[in-house]
Amino acid sequence: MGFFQRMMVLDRRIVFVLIAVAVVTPLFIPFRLKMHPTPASRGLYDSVRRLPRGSTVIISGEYDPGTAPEIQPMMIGALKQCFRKGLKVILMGLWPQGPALEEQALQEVFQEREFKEMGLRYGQDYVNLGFKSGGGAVIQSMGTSIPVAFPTDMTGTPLGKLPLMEGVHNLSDVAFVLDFSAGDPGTPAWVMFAHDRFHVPMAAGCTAVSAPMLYPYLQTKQLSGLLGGLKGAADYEWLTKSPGKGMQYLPSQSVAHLVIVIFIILGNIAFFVTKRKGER
Amino acid sequence: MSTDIGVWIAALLTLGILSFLYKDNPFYKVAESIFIGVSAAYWFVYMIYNVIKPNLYENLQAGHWWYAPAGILGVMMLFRLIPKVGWLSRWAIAFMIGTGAGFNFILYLQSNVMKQMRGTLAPLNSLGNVIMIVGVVTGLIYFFFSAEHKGLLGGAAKVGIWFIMVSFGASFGYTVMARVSLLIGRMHFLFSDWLGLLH
Amino acid sequence: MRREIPLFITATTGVIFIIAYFIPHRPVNQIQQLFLAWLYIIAAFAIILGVLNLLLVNGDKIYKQSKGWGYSVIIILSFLVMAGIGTFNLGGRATSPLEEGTSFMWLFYNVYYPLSSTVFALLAFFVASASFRAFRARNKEAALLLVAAFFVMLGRVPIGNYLTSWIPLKWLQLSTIANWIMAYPNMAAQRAIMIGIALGIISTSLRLILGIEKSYLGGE
Amino acid sequence: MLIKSLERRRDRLRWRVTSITVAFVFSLALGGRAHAGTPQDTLPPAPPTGLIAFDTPNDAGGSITLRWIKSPDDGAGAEDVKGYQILRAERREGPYKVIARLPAGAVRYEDATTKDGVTYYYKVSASDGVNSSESPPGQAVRSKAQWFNFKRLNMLIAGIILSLGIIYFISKARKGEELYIRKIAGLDAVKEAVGRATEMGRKVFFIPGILDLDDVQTIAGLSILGQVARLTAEYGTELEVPVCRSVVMVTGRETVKEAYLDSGHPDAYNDEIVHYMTDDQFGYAAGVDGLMLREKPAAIFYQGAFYAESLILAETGFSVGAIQIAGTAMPSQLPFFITACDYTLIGEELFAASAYLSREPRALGSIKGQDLGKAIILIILGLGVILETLGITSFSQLFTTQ
Repeated sequence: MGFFQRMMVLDRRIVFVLIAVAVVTPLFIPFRLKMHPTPASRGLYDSVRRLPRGSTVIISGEYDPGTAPEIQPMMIGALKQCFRKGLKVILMGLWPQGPALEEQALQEVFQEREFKEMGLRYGQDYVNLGFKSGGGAVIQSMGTSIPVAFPTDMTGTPLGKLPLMEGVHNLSDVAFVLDFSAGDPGTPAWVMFAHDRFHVPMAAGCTAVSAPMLYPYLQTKQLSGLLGGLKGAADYEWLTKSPGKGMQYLPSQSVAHLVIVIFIILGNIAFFVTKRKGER
Repeated sequence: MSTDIGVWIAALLTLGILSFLYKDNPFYKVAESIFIGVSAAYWFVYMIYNVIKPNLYENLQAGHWWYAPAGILGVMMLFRLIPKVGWLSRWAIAFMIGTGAGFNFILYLQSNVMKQMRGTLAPLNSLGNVIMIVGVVTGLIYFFFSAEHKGLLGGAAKVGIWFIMVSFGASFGYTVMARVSLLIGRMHFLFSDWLGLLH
Repeated sequence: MRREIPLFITATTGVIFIIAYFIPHRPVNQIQQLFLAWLYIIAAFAIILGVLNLLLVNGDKIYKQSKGWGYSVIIILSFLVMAGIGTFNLGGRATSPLEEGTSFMWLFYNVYYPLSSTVFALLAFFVASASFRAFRARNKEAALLLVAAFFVMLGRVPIGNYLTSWIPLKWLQLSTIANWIMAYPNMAAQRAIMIGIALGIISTSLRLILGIEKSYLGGE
Repeated sequence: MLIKSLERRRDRLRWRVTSITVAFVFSLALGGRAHAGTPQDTLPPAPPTGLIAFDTPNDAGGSITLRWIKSPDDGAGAEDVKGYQILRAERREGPYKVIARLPAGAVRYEDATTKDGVTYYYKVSASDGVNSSESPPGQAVRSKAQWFNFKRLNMLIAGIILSLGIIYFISKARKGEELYIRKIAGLDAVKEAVGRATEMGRKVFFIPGILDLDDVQTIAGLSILGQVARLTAEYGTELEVPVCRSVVMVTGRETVKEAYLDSGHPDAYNDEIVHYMTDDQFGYAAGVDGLMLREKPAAIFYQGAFYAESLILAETGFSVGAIQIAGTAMPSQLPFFITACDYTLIGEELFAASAYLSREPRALGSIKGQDLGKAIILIILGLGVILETLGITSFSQLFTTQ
């Protein structure tokens, strides 16, 4: 058996070990990265930057712990950018895991001194409306009346008791929507209902899996920006000048990509070499 | 190493799932069964506290009788579990299907057909526009089934499949990126939160 | 009657939601808003139905002692523990189990969270081994796919920048090429696919509303 | 129009003169202190002009739109306007209440808090932060709901054309008329793969995805299973269909049985061909993996809805040296199938292939109806791009949706 043939029948558990090493090692080596944010990431950052101080934004979370490593850094980045700009933030989610992860993100943000010192108050500067089943239909309903869709916030306080919600009756009182989604219902639902039907400008962050499918919405400006996967999250951290897990994970990501590319090339060489031998 | 019992439980469960890589084994199956049960419970509690309670129960309590049909249809949905009256659940299913169909008809036509078509109507004055228009047109021709792919049409379909392959390549790269990110997240948890080797 | 009423319900709700798009006037918009308010509630019951169904299937497995019924016991037990703590808001001083610091949330972070995220993390390993053992440039199309994938995979991480930052022409650098692939050829093909899928969904919706498609009613 | 604007300009001039006089008198009264400070503080900006109020068109009522010409001091070198205030009253003489504040540069406001049928009067005032000046009130206006949203006329036409096309083709297919669908290239490979399995004397595997029968991909997959089963029955090759849903198992058995009957080999059929493994995604993948390694099938079909397990299955299938033919509409799994399998039906090709094989009128008619939609889109794209390139944009505007 030749070298390449032996390689083809390699136990895949050896490959598993190699990829684990490729992912873990860079975590221990501190890198100083220089980022080149994609135009799509810049689009999201810039459109939030241009919002007038004091306007209300909705940040919606459609993701779960399984996709949190990609999305959570984006959520944290968005909270930071919005709080720094003095925007009023309405959190919600069309997945039941979304609001819980948003709470976790809030806690993480408030651990930082800068944000602790802002003295932001629940109900005044931000609220969490929680989850509602029904996907896009919830957004449609919010277009006419937010309290019909969300009579209370996540923990049961009626919306009337939250000062932030005083001037916010429906989507036309919202200046911008930021949607962070890992699947369905998610960004397409927000584009179709909030943007196309109620004309609220929006941008999104999504898992890398769904990013390529959302690019058509960027060209038509249905989305003013898009963060795609961990790269998008790291871009956002770079743009908001607050490094976090996105940038911390990127070196591991680099090495793993390189290893996988090498695997594919080696595998293909082996494939063509053995095939030619077979033909002879 | 962590002294938090929660972190230990989380770490053991993580290792239980990862043991599948060696082979399918009881540890993996136990961890997975816990996952299935806990996940169902999470959804259940959220439905009760974030939907049924505020949207149905509290509305009915406030005398908003027009929410009653929703409650009735909802309970009818659960009849599916009882074979004798299972057919009643179709009323509720029909309501959901009808709503979905009505919405989808308009939404997809507007957002994914008309707006996309409008976005493609651009002058041929830049390389980007040319690529976009050629890609959309030939891609649509590839998925056109009423004519044989011969001659001009065949050529166009061939160009279309190249575009589709490039976009699948992008999807491939992005999907690999997503999977790796999730692994990094888990590894970071094990080495930082649990073992405390990383900061 | 068992089929007619559901077909009637589907047709009416479908038509209401379509015409509400064109007619902003009363009573259409009010009916739409009312139906929407019902919809989340019914959707929640549909999810509860799924949960109960899972319990029944596993209960049945235990009752019949079919293969692997022990795992069914674990499923039901872990459901009961978490759902019990959540529904009755046990072990927490908060008014709602969904607030930070409750036992329910503790279970979420320490049990649900690691399990859910590790299941997905497994995939990275399978991607790696399939890269090595199965992803082949077996024809022109697959070769094109893999080349585009290389550009995107390397162009989207810093290593790609280091590999090609010596190239004086910016448009030859990996990250620029990756941006270009995403914004033009990828976007164009995704749009063609998007339009195709949308037409399929429109036609299915139409068939459902007209009662031509009734497979959701099941047999009988 | 011209006269109106001239009048407005005159009003403004007159107003300015008065305000300057007033300022002068004030400055005298204050002992000339105003001269020492910033002069803008005492001089209000010129008011906005040309205020029009009208019922917001194409809406559900409850909204009035205002438009005005901004104060000449807004921008234009003077920079004396910090913002505008919208005032509203239910009688012309007032009292007026401020209902909104807008930043400088605003020329439009939608008041979405009106009650239908109530008469309203509006004023707009420009403010420099200290002083403000009001426009004269606009005409009386009431909001009401409209019966049709004319901005959406193009959507109505598009929806009707598409619906009629689909209905036409379905009814045509139902009448049994021959509808042409091109042959799907991947289907030729099916015969080749089954043939090779026969030569090698090994099994054919068929995996109908991991979703239930309520997913269209599963249904399409099963009609391809019918075709594959017909071939294995004819060639006398062993077929194995491991499934992960009990309903799919039942329907799968019916499909295979029918195929074996049709091809005249009912004796070769048994229920064990289609067998249930487990509902669990990874458990199923691991189980099928084991089967593949043990049986070493010569041909494997993956037709239906797949998620992440696609990768695990296709990798093992490749490693046992099988010919693999995949088909799915799951966009994130397609790239992996294309690189790991010998042939892949991409997205709609799966549905077209199934319609081609089953000749089912609904499926066939829908494919044709969608093709009509694509043809229309292609024509519009061709025409529109030429016109755009020539600088004519009004055609494209027809397709702008609101």
